[in-house]
Amino acid sequence: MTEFNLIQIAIAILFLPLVGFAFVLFLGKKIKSAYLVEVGILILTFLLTAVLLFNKLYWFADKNIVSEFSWISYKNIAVFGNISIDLGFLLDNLSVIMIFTVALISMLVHIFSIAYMAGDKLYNRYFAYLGLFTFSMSGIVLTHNILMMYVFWELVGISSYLLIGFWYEKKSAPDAGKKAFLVNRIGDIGMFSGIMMLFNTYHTFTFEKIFAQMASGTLPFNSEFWLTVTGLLLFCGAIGKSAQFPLHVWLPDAMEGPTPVSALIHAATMVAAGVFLVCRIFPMLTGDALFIIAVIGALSALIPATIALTQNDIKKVLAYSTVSQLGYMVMALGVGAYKFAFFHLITHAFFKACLFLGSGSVIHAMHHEQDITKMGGLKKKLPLTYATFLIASLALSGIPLTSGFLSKDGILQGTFAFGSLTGYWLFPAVGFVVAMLTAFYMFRLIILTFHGEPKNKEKYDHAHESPFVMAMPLVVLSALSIFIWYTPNPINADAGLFLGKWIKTPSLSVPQNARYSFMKTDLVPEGKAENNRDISNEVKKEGTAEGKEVIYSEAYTEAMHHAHYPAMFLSLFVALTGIVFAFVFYYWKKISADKLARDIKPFYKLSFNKWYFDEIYNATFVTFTMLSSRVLAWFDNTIVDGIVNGAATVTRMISFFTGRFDNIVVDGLVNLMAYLSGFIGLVLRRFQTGRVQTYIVLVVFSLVIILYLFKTF
Amino acid sequence: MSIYDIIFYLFATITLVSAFFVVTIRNIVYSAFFLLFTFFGVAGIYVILGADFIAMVQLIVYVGGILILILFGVMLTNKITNVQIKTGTSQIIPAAIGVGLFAGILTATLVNTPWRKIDNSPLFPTTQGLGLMLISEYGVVFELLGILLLIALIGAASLARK
Amino acid sequence: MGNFPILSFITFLPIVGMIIILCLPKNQTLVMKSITLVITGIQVILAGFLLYHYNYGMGGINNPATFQYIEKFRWIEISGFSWIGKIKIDYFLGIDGLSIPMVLLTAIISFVATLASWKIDKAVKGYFALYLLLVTGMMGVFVALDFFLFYVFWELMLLPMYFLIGIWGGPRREYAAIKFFLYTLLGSVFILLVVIGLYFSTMETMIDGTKVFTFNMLSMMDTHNFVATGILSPMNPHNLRFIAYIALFIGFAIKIPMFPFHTWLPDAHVEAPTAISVILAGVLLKMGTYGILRVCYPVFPDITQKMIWWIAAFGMINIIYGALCAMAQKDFKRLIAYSSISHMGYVMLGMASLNSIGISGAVLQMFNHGTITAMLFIIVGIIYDRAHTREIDAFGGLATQMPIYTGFTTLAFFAAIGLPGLSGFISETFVFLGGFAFETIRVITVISTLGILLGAGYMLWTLQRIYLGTVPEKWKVLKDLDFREYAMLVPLSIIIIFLGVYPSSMLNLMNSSVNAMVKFMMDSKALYGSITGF
Amino acid sequence: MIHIGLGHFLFVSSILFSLGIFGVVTRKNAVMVLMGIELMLNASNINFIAFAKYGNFGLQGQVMALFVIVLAAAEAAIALAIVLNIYKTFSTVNVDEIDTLKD
Repeated sequence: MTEFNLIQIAIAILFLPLVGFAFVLFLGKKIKSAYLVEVGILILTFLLTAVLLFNKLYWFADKNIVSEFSWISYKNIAVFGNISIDLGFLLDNLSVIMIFTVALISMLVHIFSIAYMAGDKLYNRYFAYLGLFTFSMSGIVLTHNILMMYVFWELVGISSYLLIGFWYEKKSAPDAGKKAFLVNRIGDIGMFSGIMMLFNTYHTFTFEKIFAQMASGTLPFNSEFWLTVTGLLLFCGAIGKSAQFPLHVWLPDAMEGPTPVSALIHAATMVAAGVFLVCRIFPMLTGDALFIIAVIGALSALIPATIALTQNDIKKVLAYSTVSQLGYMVMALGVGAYKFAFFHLITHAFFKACLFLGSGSVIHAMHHEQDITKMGGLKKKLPLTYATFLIASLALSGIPLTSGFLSKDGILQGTFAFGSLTGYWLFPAVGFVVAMLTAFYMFRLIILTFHGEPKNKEKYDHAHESPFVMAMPLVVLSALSIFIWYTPNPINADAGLFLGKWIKTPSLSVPQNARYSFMKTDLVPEGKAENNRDISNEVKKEGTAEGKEVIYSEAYTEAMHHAHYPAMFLSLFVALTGIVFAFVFYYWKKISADKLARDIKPFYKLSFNKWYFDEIYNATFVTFTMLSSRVLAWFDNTIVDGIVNGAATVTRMISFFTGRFDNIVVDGLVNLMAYLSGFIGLVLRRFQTGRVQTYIVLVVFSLVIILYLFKTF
Repeated sequence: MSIYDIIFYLFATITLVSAFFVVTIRNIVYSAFFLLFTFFGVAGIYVILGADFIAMVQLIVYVGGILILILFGVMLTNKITNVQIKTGTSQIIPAAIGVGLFAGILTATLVNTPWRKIDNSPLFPTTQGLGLMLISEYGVVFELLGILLLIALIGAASLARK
Repeated sequence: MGNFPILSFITFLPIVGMIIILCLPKNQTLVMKSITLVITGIQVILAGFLLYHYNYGMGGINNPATFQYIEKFRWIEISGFSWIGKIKIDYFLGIDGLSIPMVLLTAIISFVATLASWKIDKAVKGYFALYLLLVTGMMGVFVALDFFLFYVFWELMLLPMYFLIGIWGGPRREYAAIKFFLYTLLGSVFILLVVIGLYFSTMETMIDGTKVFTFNMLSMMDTHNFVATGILSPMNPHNLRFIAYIALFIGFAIKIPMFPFHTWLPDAHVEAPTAISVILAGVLLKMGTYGILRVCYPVFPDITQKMIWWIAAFGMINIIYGALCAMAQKDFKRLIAYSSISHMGYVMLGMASLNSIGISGAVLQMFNHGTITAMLFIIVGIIYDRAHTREIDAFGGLATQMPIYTGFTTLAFFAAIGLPGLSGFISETFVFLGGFAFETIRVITVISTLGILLGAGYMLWTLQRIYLGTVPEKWKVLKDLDFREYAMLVPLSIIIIFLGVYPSSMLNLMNSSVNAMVKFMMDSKALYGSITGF
Repeated sequence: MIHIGLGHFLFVSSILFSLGIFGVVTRKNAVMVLMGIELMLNASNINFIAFAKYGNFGLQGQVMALFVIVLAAAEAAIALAIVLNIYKTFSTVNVDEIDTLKD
């Protein structure tokens, strides 16, 4: 396997789903089983990603493979000089692990959908859209430049729009799709502005070149402030796509789409793209930017977690949980725990996909009943679903021996260390609270769905375990929620290859004094600050080559070490507390949940109504836009057009008066002239004999006169 | 006075005198015959000017064609048996004054114009040159004239048939 | 083929077709339609030929030597009036990177619009005769390099348009036609004034060394040709260049149409028959921006530099105002008309950037808007043909009833909101990147990005209201596309996708010209400074 | 004595032309009017050919003369046809009696 082979594989991975999309879209009507082609292509794609993953990690673990070609190029133009907008691939450990995850989950969702979507009248179209989505998502992951990322970013948005609105005959589905797309677009505007800033400064879109120039001291508008702003603008894209506060409102609505879609797009892959973006641009984020990112992440972790406590729709609970977990990852990135954020991204993708597919299985069994208050006791009817759901829930709650425990613990450890170094203890506090809330609402969900007495007897009786194609993905995904795939040591993630060797925090390109204090490179002695940038550049090369951590200061490593066990035990404690509370409330029913809800009614209503975000946005932004559009249309029709028509009316009035004037005065003159000429004509008439010959005589005379006048002698 | 000059004066006299009779004589048939002499005279002038081909065309078309046509016209529109063949004139005096003045002013102009003097170039046959020009440089015009003649033929026929 | 007058041919071929159609008896409608189709088809082929032999390296703009397919000879020459000297008007055609995309666009759109006119059944002879005359006028505007000739073509296209809207239009056709006519005529008057003013301010040196007044646009761009005392000459300290620029700009802006001169557009679109809407949006609007790039910029580079902020600001207003107005419309066609206004704002914003990226984006956006909006109007036409209403709220769920039609609609809508992979994205991106790079209009550019959001808003909302949901009972009779409609939509879709994936094909075409333009503007900054300095 | 030159020919042609006009103007018979026109055409032809010789135009003058002759033939044919028609309508060819143009 050469690097070139890997690139070829990557190209195949990217374009195979597109081929599938085109095939199924155009031939889906004629060939009933066209979807099988799409599923086959996805299985092939998955195998290719497996080959890619193995070879990349085995042979080129420390190398970034880049391949590019020029898409649009300009030579020697004013302002910019030479510009080449390149398209290309960047295969680093980050992208190959991510693409593997995407392909795996996509394949499982395809297989799951075969049974889940059976009987839908647009069955083939559904698979076509899934193919389009997989293509777009692969693009985001594999690309080496920000513009192409934006391109696929939008494509992902559109395929998400199509899939959310898949059941377009329901009004709510297209509404949700539209909302998702528009809310995403708000974030994209920010992201695009950031891209404009980058391009304006560096005249390239390629990450590596941007970081290299940045490391050598070129900054947007030559100021660290604007670098922060650029980073935050790019992060806006992530806010939209990863449904972070305050743009998280679209994700719960997006559950209008088919459940496998929710699993693929709105839990595992697309929403993770935002986090992936932040990972990609991590080297250019300043300390200030990271801090704001951490704050947004913390808010996004906390608020949806409180909302999830009271929701009754099984998918809504999972959706808010997703937002909350994404907030976790973003917060982790914000506090500098890069590795753990990405780790959590991967583990979360598997167990959240498992949960969603599990919920899909439940919904399928219950004939599209989604309200958990109407379920119950399904444990006996759906034993396999229950088992996998439980494993995934344990992972989500952060119980030992699961992958979730490792990654979540890592994040909490990171926030803990951050708190101890900077004094912002609020982040670990939020982290632990959310961990507890997560454990609580997940077990509330499990208890209400699978335990207790069935509330809807009729549907319960008809419920049956899902067929093999639906069960298989559940088993695979729940298996992947076990720690063993990532590290041999169930309490120390660093022991495994995943974090120990493959995933490393990239070295920063940000000027030293704009970083977090603990991320300043220690290798540079005090007093030689002016050389900082050059040295950090060298460090980057050497550091990656030897696999040494040089990003963080000694103090940070120390703090992380100290934070490990406290964070672990504390997180375990809060998770167990949450689970116990869930049992107390819903299983043993020692405390009535309803009574508690009544006692703290304002809080309950706030949570139940999702903090009124939708209502507030509707009342402000949407109303404002609609109102201004109405007002402007009125203005356009009445005022602008009115002026035009008014001008016409005035002209007509003037023309009326001039018409009268014309009739009486001017026409009078004309008539006078007419009489005069009539009189003259009476005289001249005598010359009008009607005979050509007379005329000719006159002509001859005139000719003589003219010739005489113009004589040359 | 060379022979060339004599011939010129001869033809000029024939032309002008017979033209004068054409426009003054009252009998229309005589007029037509004098027109024949005018055409001959003009043809002679062409020859003097070295336009041999045009002179031949003048004879063939004018004398052979147009004149005959005119004679036919005379025959068809006058009953020859009648003495009506003499035709009247009108407005002779204003016409004479006007035309006299016109001729005078033209003559004055051409006398007073400083014509460029070019030596008599040697005469040479023109037929080949004309032929080449008609099919090359003036090819389109030539074709158009052909069409025109066709149209005139059809038009004349249809007009006369009415 | 070196001397073959291909530009004259492509321009006047429709006139030939018109004459043939006028000679045909009235009831031969199919023959007339076929002739029009063949003529516009030949135009497409000729445009393809132009493209094939186009030299990518030659810039054009102000240098006659780098124009291509030049045809130049004296058209009108009158000598003898002592106070004017010699009047001379050249027949001067040529294309460069600015015009060739427009020529291609005109050919393609004319062809497609011919197909869209297929169902015309009222006074077919007159319709197609006028239609072909219109095509000549449009093509002529894009290839003329003599200002007088340009103006002649500009006016030539106005008249058939008036009749095409006024006779074959909808219920309020007379109102719309007169509004269109008067508005455009007002613009023409402004342009004519400036044409005359420029004529008396520029003198061209002939081969024999004499100087004569000239209408040649390229001569007007060279400061050496200005007469010191001319009213529009920069050397004249009391010159009226500023006023002339405003007048000329308004003349072109009416055609764009720029806020606040835009109100003729929705009316004209709503009343015009489908094919004419397609032409109107696809080609006619481009004439405004093309005129600004071709004339305003190089002839008045000094004033342009001063006014650049305003151009960008009006571009921004167009983008946002148009989008918001579109959102409130209830008539499908009116909505598309307003979206057109919004999209033309991007062109203005890109032009204002004065750098290669932005201007490339603007020209590309002109082409893309031409194809995308043409497609949108065809889509409106198709539904109007079937349902005889355009009320958005009257529809719903057409996706079930007409899936293929909905597929094309979705493509066009997504292209209009700038989805990557489709052509609109690249041009919008370039416009923004270019605008952002120019410090004067940076803030405006950032505000304008809101247009992306608003555009997506009204487009998706419309998509939802018409195509998604359940089908009302009365629309269960609607049929999906027929062959003719495929023939219109498929080529446009292919262009949209092709340019989305491989925009270089079009960008390379205009690259040299755009660079030449930018260089010219940069150089002229210093040049005009030195002229007006003393 | 002056050598025969351009002036002489032009003089002949101008007199011939004047006579032609005189004929057109004075004669009443339409056929006579036609003869006058023929005279005028001949006069112009003399001009063409004279200029062709004394000017520097090569044979172009002669070609023009040829065209004039052709046109004259066509004109004569048409004119006589018209005259015949007039004769049928008005039973006269006297042009002073045909003055419907007056009304």
